[in-house]
Amino acid sequence: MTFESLNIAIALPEVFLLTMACLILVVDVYLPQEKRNLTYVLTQFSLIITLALLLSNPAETRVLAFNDLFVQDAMADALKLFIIIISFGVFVYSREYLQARNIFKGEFYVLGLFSIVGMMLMVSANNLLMLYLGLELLSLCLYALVAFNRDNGNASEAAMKYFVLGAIASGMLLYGMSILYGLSGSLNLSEIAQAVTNAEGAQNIGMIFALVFIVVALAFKLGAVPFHMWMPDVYQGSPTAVTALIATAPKLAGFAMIMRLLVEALGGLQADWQQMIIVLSVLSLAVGNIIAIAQTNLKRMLAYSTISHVGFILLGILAGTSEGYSSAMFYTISYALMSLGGFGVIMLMARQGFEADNISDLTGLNQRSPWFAFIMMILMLSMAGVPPTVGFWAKLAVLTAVVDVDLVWMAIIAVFFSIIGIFYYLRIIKVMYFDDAVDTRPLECGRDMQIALSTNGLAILALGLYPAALMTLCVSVFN
Amino acid sequence: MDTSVIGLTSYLTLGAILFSISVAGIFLNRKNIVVLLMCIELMLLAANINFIAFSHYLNDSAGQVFVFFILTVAAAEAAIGLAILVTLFRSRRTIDVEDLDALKG
Amino acid sequence: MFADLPLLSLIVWLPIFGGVAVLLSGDKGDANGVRVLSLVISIATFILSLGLYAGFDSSTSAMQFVEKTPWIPGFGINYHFGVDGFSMPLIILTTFTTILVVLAGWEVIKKKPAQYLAAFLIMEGLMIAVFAALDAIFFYVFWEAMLVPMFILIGVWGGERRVYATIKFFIYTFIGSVFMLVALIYMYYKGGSFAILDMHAMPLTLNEQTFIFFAFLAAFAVKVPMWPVHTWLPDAHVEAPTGGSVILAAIMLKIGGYGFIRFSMPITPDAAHSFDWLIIFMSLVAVVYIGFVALVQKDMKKLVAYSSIAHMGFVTLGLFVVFQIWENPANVSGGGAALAVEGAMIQMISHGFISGAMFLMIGVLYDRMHTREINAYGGVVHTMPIFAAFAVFFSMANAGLPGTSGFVGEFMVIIASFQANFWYAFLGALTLILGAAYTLWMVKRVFYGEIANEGVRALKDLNARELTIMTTLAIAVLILGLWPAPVVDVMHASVENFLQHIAVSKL
Amino acid sequence: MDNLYLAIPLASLFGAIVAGFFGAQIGRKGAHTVTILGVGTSFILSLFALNHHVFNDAAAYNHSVYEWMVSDGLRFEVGFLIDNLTVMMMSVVTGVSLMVHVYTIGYMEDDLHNWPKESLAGTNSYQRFFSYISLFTFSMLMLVMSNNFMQLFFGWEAVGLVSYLLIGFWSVRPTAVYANLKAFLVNRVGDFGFILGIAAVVMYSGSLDYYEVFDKAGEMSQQTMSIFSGTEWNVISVICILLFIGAMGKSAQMPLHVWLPDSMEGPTPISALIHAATMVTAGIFMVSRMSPLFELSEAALSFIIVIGSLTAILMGLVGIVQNDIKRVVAYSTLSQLGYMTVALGASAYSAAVFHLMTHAFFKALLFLAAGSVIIAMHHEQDIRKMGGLKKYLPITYWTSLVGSLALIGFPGFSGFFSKDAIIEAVHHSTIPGHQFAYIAVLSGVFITAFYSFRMFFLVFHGEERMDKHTKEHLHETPWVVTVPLILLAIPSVFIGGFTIGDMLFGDYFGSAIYIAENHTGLAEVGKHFHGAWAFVEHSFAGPAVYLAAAGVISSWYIYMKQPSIADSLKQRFIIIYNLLDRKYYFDEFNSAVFAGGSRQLGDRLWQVGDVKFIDGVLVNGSAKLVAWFAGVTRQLQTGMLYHYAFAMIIGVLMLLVMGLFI
Amino acid sequence: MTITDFLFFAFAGVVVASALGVVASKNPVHSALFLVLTFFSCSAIWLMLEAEFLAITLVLVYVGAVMVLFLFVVMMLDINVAKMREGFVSYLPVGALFAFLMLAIMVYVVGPVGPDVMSTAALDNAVKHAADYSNTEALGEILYTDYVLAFEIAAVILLVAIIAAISLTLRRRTTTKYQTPANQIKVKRDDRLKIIKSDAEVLK
Repeated sequence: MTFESLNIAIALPEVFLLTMACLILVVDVYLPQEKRNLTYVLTQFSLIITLALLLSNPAETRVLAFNDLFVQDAMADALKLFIIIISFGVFVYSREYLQARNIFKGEFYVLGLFSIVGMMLMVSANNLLMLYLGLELLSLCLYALVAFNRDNGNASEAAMKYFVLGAIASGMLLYGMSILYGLSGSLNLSEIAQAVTNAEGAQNIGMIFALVFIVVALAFKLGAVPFHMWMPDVYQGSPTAVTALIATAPKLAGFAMIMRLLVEALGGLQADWQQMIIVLSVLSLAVGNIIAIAQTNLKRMLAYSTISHVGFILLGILAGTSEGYSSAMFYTISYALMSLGGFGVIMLMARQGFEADNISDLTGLNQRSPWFAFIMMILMLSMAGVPPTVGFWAKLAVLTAVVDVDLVWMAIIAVFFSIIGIFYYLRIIKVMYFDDAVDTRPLECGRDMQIALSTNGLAILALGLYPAALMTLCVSVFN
Repeated sequence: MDTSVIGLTSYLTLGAILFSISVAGIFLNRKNIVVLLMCIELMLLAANINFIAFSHYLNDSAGQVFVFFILTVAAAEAAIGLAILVTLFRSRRTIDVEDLDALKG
Repeated sequence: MFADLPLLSLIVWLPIFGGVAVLLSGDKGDANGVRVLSLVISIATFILSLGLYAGFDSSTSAMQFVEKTPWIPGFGINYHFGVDGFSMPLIILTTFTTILVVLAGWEVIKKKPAQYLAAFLIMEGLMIAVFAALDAIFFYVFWEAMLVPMFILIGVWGGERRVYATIKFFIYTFIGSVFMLVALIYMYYKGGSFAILDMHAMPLTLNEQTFIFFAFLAAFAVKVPMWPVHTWLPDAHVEAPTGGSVILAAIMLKIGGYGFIRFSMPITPDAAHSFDWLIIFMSLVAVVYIGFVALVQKDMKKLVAYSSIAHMGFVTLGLFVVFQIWENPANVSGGGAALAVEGAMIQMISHGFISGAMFLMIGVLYDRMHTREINAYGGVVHTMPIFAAFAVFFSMANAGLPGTSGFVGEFMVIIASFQANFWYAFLGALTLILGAAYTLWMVKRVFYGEIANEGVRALKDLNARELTIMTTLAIAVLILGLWPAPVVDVMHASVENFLQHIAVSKL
Repeated sequence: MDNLYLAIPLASLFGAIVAGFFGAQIGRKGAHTVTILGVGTSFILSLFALNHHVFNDAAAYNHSVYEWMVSDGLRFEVGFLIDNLTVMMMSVVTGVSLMVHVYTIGYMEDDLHNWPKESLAGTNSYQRFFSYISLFTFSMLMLVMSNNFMQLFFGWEAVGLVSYLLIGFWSVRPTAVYANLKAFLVNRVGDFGFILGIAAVVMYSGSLDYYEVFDKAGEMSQQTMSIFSGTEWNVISVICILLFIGAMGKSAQMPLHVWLPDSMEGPTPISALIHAATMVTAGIFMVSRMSPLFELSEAALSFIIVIGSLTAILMGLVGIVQNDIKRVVAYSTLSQLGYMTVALGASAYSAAVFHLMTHAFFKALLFLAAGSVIIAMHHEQDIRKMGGLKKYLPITYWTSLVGSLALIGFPGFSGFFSKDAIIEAVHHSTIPGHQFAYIAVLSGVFITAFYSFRMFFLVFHGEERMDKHTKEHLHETPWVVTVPLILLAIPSVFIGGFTIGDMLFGDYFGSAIYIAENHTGLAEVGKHFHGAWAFVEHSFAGPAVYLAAAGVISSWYIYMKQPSIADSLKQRFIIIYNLLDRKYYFDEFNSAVFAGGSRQLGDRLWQVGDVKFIDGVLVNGSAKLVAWFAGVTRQLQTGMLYHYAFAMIIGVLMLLVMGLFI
Repeated sequence: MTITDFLFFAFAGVVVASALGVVASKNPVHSALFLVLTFFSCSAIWLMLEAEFLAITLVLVYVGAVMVLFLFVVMMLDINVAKMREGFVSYLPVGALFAFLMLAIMVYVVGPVGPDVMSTAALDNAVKHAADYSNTEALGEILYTDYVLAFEIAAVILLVAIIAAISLTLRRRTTTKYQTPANQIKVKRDDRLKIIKSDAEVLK
């Protein structure tokens, strides 16, 4: 083998980002606290360059690199694109939040960048090992970030829970991978796919056995019931900036992981994993929507709402058609955007010593800032799936995919639970618009935050008015 | 020499037993988080045994490479886990599993 | 001359963008500025919509003013507008009513007038789009989007229990519509198109039709609203600001009726046929049951809200009675079906005027006395004689007096339903008594008698703005009552086509 | 003639609009001038039409004015059918209306006293009143001139509306606003039947036009329809009975008569015009107009004759115990309407219409006279507080006498001819129920005479029972009041004798009224008819005249000669007295059962059905259920790490079992 | 039954027993020591599978570093041993039941009984390597070529662990007093003393 055969150019964005992360780590060590902004600027700068690198070299076909460990295809490009955009947004929103809490530290950005690298690797993995490493890189960074606000007991508790459960999940994933490796004799996804199709008789049982453990790990990563228990606690306990990071881009990586593992590698077992995902999906829809109603903490409510959205994403995946996958991808991307905006608003409202993470903290937002109340309303409506927001199209796409495979009853269950779900989104709008503000101070935040959040909200609306572009992108990925 | 009765399945069974023990341990341990972390190590060990056994019987070193990385990651994981544990202990003065219930509902 | 313009797009987007402009101009500056701007926009929209009438070819049932551009090619969803004899009158009703609503809130709404007016303008555009959309998803988007401004309107500018009312309103309607969405998706799956007219032609088995029919029913019955899913309406009406009540009663309810015409019946004629007894039953219950309930209301708005439910019962009765008209062996002439459908349509339009007027009337009183309790009034005629004259007039219209628009639809539907079954007409005609009873009893208690209290004594009669609104509506009610031919004529071809379509089984 | 016919109703409408909308601008004088001019024009033009049709024998005019709409091939039109029946009605309506207009100038002169000081509604009430009565004239003309059912219904309801407005004219009086609501609602009950009748007509004939419907009448009488499953009803009977229910409401037949006595809360000119002379006879007119239909249904006629007789006798009895001057006249009106209805039932349509006409004059006269008394008495209406008014109000006295004599059927007066014709027609009728009707109408004669003269004596003769203040101011009413009285008294005396020959037994109505071959009641009477004078002579052979005389004499005896008898009779027959005094408890029954019942029902439906069940159980219940469920399910999220892990393990096991074994 | 079989069963027995010991010990220190034992015997089993490098690594890295770290933390955090076993017995039946169920299913699939899942041709390739075969060399060869990306990422993961551990646990003791020269230099006159203008107060 030669250096050229590594085909390193394919992974240029990842390589660049990794390098920058290390560089920033070093730079940050020598920065005095009041110049910490440089770290932030550098971080964002690296993300922008990464984005440029990504866009400058789009995948025309499926290209392999690093001795088939790494793959670049349309799906990977698209997902990485959104991972970077969304992470960029998270960093914009969180700057002031971190400053107000004295945790505006270089480690946040370094770990953040490493987690982004982890996600990108997951998206581009073509090998069980790479998937595992990408996942661990992501997860370890997130574990650390959750506990980042060291003086906060809740954050530590959340980190501990996240860590333990995450470790169990990766243990299970490894167990499943080991069986899969044994039965197929390879770690390479395409070869596994070959082996799965060729498997017969008893081996099928083994494959399904492996599949169960893999599905569990995936379900954990996405937060599907009954592997969702970490989510509410972690969402609530983490500093909001970290919650925003956990709740958004990693879902895209999780989706990619599902695609790589279930569809590319275990596509032959579709009939089997479809059944399992149906169960997970229904449970997620039910549990997420119902428990969310009882929440008073906004972040926790969003966690349950996420669980219900995961139910929808799984709905698209279980359809098992390219329409289904593209709809799930569309859903995941829209969800990540909505969720980003939601946490952005929470961070917007938060100030020193005040987390603004209770639903009641949004009271009378329309009086304090009609514009951001409007943005939040759009976000909530989008989550509820009310047109003309992108959330509606996401639901429509997923439902269409499900109906297409003759699972009308699943569609009915989904809409039934989304009816229950609409209640808690409306409650947010209610407190913002209908109740009188207790705290009438105007919102203070930087221009960057205002622009980003407005763009975020309007993007939800714009994508709702003209979803065709994003939809076409998602569809083209799976053709 | 008698024929060997142990084969791949024996190793896999050992892995399965370890896995089950770790599962039981996670559920049964209600006090100390450190033990919880140990149980997780057991679970990883079970997967490792599987990988190595397969690697041996497949005559393919990829499995061993995987184990190598698992060990690396597990070490990193342990470090982070313990670091979180320390943070937790500092803020809560306890590492009882039962006391980790501020976040619920 | 209008054929060259994208008239429907203009009518839809002018108020929406106008509303956004009003919203952006904000509540900080001069409130009169935004009011005038809103008024200008609404009048301009109305004038444009008259272009629809002028350019309408009433000899054909085909869609007119059609605009079609791909919107979401992935799903074959088109930006597809067009009107026929059913939708065109309803669009004009919408544009007409919006002007009055903008006027009605003129100096009354002091809290964030820009947001208030913007909500109405945006809602106007959305409602027009609902009537004009020819693509099912396109329709659905507007259908749902329309809820949001209304939700905000009731919630922000509403009365005491506004939160309960508005959430109830939203969730009720949302529940209905999501099932419709599933049905639409199912048809897309079967037929590969979201175009409504394609759906009309799509063959469906009886089981499928039944499923789709009930999904649609969930959506439209809530909207109409039909008994027993009507309870959101009294709450929403009572709590909504005057303008909100007017739009709700005058237009939003019509969208339910329109839905039956555009979706349920042509797409699932066989299911509609087999379950027509159910709808007829629900309609008649609405007329009778709700009539009695209206009788005992203590809140004027609630009373009118219940009366709306009863009146809308005639719409659904008229629509679904056609199958039984055709089947009734005693009906030798075989006629009556078109009468029923046209009656239902006229009833919708007329109810738009009358219920709008009733709510505006209550609004006039509420603005002065800040109560809607019937008991708080008495002898208003002595202090507000002009207003009282309008009140009696509109009340009579509400009671279906000939010469007013309220009579036409009810008369047609009763006559037509007689041809299906004596008892349908019998129960339907009970509205003659009940409608008069609850409306006039209210009039008696509010307007007649001695001046009840100091509050009434201090009342001032209508100002010029209110007078304009009332006069306009009164003229509309009279014209439609004395010469409904122009309205009926534009729908003949469409009704004919509609009936021919649903007469043919899809099985 | 098109424009002429169109001008007749429009002239009145014009007056109404001007007086109504511009009352404040044109003032009182302007208002009464313009309306009187309008109605006067209508009247004169009606006379032209009368001349044109009756004396020049013009053919019936049947044209539509404009097409209201066409739907489903069914033409809804506004159009006129002018024939002898119509022109007579038009002339009567406009004539009486004109008189009432003039009379109103005097009656409403000091209307301001009837309003509270601050009432703005009172400021232009005078103009408004004129506007209303002109509007009424217009509506009534539309009703009678109609050539189709829709317009008929339009006029039908429009007169109801104006009646509603006028009864409640003094909107400050609780009794008035109660009465107008009651009147409207009871009429609506009739309309309910009426509209169903129209629906039936449309269904079986496919048209709303009179002539087209009449052409199909024969066909319809062959068809049956099923209302209750298993029973077959003759279509024409169903139609006729339904239409007649409408007539019962408008013409105040039992049990829908309850609104009429209360309607006396309105100003007296209204009572004369609407609730005596014109509107209440709309039902009679309608049935006569529909004679080609009614003639085909024995059942309907029988129903009509029974209802009519009950009304005639029972309402007359109530009249005996009334003390309000206007109420006595009102019950008398009810009773007379019963007579007309009986005539309809006996197929003597022309007799009914004839009585309608004569009644219009003498009853309007009586009402206006009563009004004159009321004006003179400063709005005192209790006859027990009057007496001996003869010397103060001579013109009123004499005209009242004329009216009363006409009412009781004094030989030679117009009422005599019409009433006797009815009695004779019933006598010769063959409709089932005619025997009962005959007895009823005969006893009615006695009763009528009794209560009419009871009132007459109590008001004009005997001791003066009014208070001193009133007495001092007693004087004859102004000319605008008395002139109409005189003008109405003339036809009250003469019109019967002049027209009986043509109207009843000639071919005056021609094709307007159709009588079936076998319904020979009136024809039998006609065989013995040899001129008006002979008719008077002939009447002495029958019992009616003697009964009337007996009535007058007994009332004189009881109320003038021996007033104590009245009291002792009252004590002896207290139960009957109470029954009559409470008007057979109709009002109590209605308010308890219908008004109270429906309010109670509404309340139940609302509170139990809507609030408790639909909202409470279904809507809020399911919301609460979900919330409760949410509260319970969130307990699963215990916060305990081992529970979370346990959930995952359960999940793994579940999926394992699913994947491997299912 | 060969000698290797015997060794396997012996070591496997120790593995299982000490794993149970990890779970069931009262004292976390004991648990940690049991875990060490588990690793040791496991390493022996790996040796039987000819994974010499990993076997050594397990002992060196795991036992030598990670377990020491565990013990260190256990000792550092002052843990009340007496409370450790509370609830253990009462939850034992449920825990054991589920663990057993899990075990049953797993053994059913991968174990010697049940469907013959693991009998593929590929899994029959076990080769006894020659004595001079270097497992380490074989691994090293692919580790730096085929798996170079993974290797780099593993390095990053370790870096992350370092960063995380430091940032989470490193703290300046607030109780220790120390000077910050930078702050001392930066201080201005106004920070130290503020002159407030106030009106003269007259005592009453």
